[in-house]
Amino acid sequence: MRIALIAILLFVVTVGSVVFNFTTPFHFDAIGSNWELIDITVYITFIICGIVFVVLGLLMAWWVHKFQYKEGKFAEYEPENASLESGLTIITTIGVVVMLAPGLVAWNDYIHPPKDAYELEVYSKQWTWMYRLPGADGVFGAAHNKYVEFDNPFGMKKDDPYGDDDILILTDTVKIPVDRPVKVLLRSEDVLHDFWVPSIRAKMDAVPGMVTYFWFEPIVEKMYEVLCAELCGRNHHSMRGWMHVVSMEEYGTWLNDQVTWAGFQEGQVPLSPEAARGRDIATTNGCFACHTIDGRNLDTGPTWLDIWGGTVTLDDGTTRVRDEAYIIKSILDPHAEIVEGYSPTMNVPEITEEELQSILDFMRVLTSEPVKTEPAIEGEEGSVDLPEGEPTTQPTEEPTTD
Amino acid sequence: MATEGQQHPIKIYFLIWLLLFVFSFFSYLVDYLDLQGNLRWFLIVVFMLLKAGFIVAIFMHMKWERFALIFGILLPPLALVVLMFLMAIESNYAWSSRVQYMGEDPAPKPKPPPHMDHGEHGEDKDH
Amino acid sequence: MTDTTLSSQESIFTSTAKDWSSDMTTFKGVPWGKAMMWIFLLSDTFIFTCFLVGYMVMRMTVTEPWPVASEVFALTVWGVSVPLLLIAIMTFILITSSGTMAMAVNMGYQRRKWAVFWLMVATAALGASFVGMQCFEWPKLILEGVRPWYNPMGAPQFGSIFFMVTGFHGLHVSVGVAYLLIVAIRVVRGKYDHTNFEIVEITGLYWHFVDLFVVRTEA
Amino acid sequence: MATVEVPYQETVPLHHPKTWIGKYIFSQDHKIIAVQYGVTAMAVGLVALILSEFMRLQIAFPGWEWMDFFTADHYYQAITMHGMIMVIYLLTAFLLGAFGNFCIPLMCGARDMVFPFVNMLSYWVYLLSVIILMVSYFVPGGPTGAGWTLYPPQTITAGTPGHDWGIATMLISLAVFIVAFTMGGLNYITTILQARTRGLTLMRMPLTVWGIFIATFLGLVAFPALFVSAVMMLLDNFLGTSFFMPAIVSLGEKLQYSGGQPLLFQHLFWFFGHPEVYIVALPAFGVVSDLISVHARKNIFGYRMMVWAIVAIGALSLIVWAHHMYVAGMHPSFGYFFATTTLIIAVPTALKVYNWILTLWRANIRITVPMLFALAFVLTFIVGGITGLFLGNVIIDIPLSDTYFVVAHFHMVMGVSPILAIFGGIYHWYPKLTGRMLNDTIGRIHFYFTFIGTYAIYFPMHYLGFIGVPRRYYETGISDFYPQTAHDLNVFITVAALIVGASQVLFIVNLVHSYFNGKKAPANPWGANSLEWCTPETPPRHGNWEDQLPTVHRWAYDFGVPGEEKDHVPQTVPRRKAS
Repeated sequence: MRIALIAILLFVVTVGSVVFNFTTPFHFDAIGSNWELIDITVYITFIICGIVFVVLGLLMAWWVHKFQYKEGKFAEYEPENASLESGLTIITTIGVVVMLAPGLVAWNDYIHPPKDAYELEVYSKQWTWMYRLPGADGVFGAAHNKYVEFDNPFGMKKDDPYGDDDILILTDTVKIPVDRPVKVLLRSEDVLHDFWVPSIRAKMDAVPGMVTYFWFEPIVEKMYEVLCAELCGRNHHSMRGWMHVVSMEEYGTWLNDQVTWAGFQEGQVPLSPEAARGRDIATTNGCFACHTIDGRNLDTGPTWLDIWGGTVTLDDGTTRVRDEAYIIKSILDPHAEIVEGYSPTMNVPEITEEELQSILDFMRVLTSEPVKTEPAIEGEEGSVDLPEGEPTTQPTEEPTTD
Repeated sequence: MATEGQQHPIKIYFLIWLLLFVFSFFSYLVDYLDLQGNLRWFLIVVFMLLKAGFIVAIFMHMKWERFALIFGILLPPLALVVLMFLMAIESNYAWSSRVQYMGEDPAPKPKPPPHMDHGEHGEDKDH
Repeated sequence: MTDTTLSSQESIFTSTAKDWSSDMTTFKGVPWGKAMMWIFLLSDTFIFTCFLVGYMVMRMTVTEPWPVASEVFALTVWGVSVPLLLIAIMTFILITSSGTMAMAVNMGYQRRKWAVFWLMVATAALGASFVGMQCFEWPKLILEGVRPWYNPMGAPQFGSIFFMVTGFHGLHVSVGVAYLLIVAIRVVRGKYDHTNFEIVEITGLYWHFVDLFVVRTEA
Repeated sequence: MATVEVPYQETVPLHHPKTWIGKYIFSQDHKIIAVQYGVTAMAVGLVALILSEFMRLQIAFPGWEWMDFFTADHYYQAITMHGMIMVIYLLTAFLLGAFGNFCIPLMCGARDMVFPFVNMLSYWVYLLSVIILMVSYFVPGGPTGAGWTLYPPQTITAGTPGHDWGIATMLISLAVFIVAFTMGGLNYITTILQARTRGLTLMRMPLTVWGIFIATFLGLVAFPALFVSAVMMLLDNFLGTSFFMPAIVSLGEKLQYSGGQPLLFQHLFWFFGHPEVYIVALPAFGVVSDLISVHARKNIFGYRMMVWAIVAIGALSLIVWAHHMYVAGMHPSFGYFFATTTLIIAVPTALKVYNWILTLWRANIRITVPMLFALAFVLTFIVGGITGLFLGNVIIDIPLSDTYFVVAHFHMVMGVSPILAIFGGIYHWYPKLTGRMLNDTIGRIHFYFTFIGTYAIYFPMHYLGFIGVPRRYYETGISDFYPQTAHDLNVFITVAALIVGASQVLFIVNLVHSYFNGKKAPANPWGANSLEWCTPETPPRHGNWEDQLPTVHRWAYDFGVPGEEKDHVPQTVPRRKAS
């Protein structure tokens, strides 16, 4: 009997899939957390499903070949076979239970963080990560998006005494100690995000308007790249961060260098009304989606810290002095001269001449030199947070509350 | 021909009509007396279902339809019951998350003042 | 058509099984239009219930205070503020219209065309006055400062839900009024003389359904 | 039994159209409407196909200068439009609008749908929704780029392309589509329930009709949730209500929202979205069951179980929605409930697969083009189904969600499989629809390109998900989780996708060419039993049947009945007296 092409194809596809599975390098990478139970469940499912796939695929190929059309032949007339059907139902049900049971057990673990887990807040916003620790009292101060201001990036509720000792980590890199369970609380400033490190296995969405959580225990000291796994707008793919799993000692040292909320507030220097106005204008025009003022260069735009003065290299290799004329041109005609390493994505802002001057006033104060300005008129002024590691910004150990 | 359709005495319409007012009156009473908590929602739902049931059964003639139709129409909304039930649970969860972490409690209870050596959490910094 | 009434020997389940396993029609004695209307109403039930799920979730998750309904919908009559009076009147109107509609259906099966016509017109009039009351209720709330996006008495979602659900319901009532009038006119013109006037019952189904949801929305 | 029931349709006269426009444009004939639905769906599907090719090129060759015009905004817009078009405007519209319209009256022995005018209106409203959708390419800001799931708050915040007009056209188009679907769906259900011919009990109906029936029913109860969420989101966007919008700071700007619940949208969306998966899958199941049975010349194995499996899947699909939301931050305990219900649904689904394969056993298989597609469907569906067991099990979903594993899974299970079933169905019913046979050779070439190509695209893609490549990334950049070999795999996948896309030209050529030059089709070219092959004329004229509707005496799967002359006995042949 001629072998039907489709029978060969079904056979090749089935066997080929199995071969691909065993030869491909693409499998889970080495696990970096306590979630072996997830991997085990995956393997169980893999085995059961793999067997089912191979059996069904091969049966199909074989039967399609074996029972090819013959003129005049009658197929067997068998509408139903109760025992076969109920047998298959039972076997399938057993298989499903075997897959489901470890999954539910693992899920039970997953949603119940151990008692000794410490809490870490991951604060997400378009398109970067920040972190917060509860500080010495072990309790997070209340924080809400409605309090988010330029000088209050986490939206801390100012009269909540629990908040003063909270440790704010204003960069996208966090260090966590190895072998200690951590309960990650997720908050979002704007849209849905998802804090995800593939090797850790665990993830959860950050949902604005509520606080979600998951927990894990890192077991390998390593620098992990953090991805955003929930579509969060046009720069979703570039929303990266770093999670550095370190030894307890290194963690302690690092922690001591971080600033508390109370210290953060103290370290802020009042702005002149013009500069504060410029800051607000820049905020409402969305400048800080791409530019920072703390020295970090995002993928999308250079930082504004120290932007006033000095020179810059453009993408055509020439250099420019960053004087007023250059900066004004960069704002009003952003695609004319592109700093090396960036792409011309900036929109032309719709601002008046006055507003432009205010922004320039604001940019002028953004230097990493310690700024000692006289306090401006009471009530009118805003303030600017200085970059971390600033001598003026003392990492305060002791909470300021009594 | 006239005997073919559904023939019911007009009396029953008036009866149901009056009953609906009685139930409406009771459910307004719930609001008026400002009953709160589970009792309030229980009573409102009971009166709501009673009224809906009478309208469907009598005014919409479902009582006189064959059960094939009755089951066909009344079973699918069970999925909605599941939806409502789960959404109620989750709303509570979201609400408590707002109260716990975001300081949104409309009637905040005084929290104990922060403690310096609050169990093992405080140890993080000491290492 | 004798099998439209349930014979007493059949249990619920045998009759259901028999109908569902029979040929030609599953809902015995139910005209096409009526079957379609029932299924449409089932679909519409899902729409309204999803709105109500939205209401429930808003009410349960919002931390700002929710306005007390009996105060918001109070009406001042001769200087006395009577709580919920407005809603009570609206409910009264709609339930009454359901009553007249049921009568119209009954008259329809007795082929009394003019009785059907006047009862349906009465129903439509009551429905129109319900919409009219809404037109009174909306500006009242708007004058009190309630907007879809804002509510001076607390949670802004109160305004959002209120305008959305009543608006959607009002739309249903308005469509129903138009539908009633069209059918009523066609009835007296003799368009349905060759039928059993089931169109009246189908219209009635829709109208009672609209009524049903005022019952649910009030909660 | 006091009186003999006469099908109502035999008592009502059918008004035949008199003008050309009445016959072919504003036609109330279900067959013409089916063609209109099919052609429109294929046209809009072609747009989605082209969008997907652009996406694949971007993924495989990021930074390629020829793709410079394709920015991140375009990419996310393409993702959104591709997903929405494929799921709603192609698959739902084709399987229910085209197959539903064509098959239901013919297979139920009805002259037409119960309300032909409403049925016609359904198509025109559907066309309107497609036009509104396409208009979104011409509004300021372009179409929405929020992903086909349209999760708020990002759908209406400034960080997303098309967050003002694009999303509005999308939501309005969806609402209009739902209206169109409701008008069509009410017709389908009422026709199946109330307008069957003599002797046709539900348990004698072909599985195609069963699949369409339950799918339509699911649509009627599931689309309302989408409708409601679309209305609420439109209000959020244009009136500033806060249903889904909590207090947020979007790109440094404080928005005037407070207190909304983004998860509510996700629940409503998936309360629609999961049944939607089965709205697409169930008709495909039905079509494939019929194709396998007819072309294997054997009765479908375990018909009753197949029917009950469809019903069970339909019922269960209404309470499994949140398995799409395991990592969405919903109430943690929901995981137990939804994982359990989801895996329960696997049992009836697996039984259907077993029964298709058992139908092949001791059959007499004709390897025709429809049969090829049906077999490919089964294998593809097995892969899609078992990867569904991974994702349905809550804990396994945690590492795999939002990766390419999910992309591969849902393309296998509700992208490729239903498309294969649609192709199979078209090759199967084209002769009845047009009176011409499709070209067999082109059909086979088209099949092999499509099946091998799609398998080569999506099977390896699962493994990208295992290493953690997230979905919806415009470019992955250089990262330690993303080895160079994975990049090579992406290039391979893209090449396969381009070949598959190009090979669809063959199909279109075949459709057009055969319509004019194809072999004349006999009345029953496949030797099938169901009623549509018993029409007095091919193609059937308006009204389908002669004065009297056909009478059904048996189920649709009497193949190879011992003692019969031929290997198939049509449904209209009376049973012999019991011997």
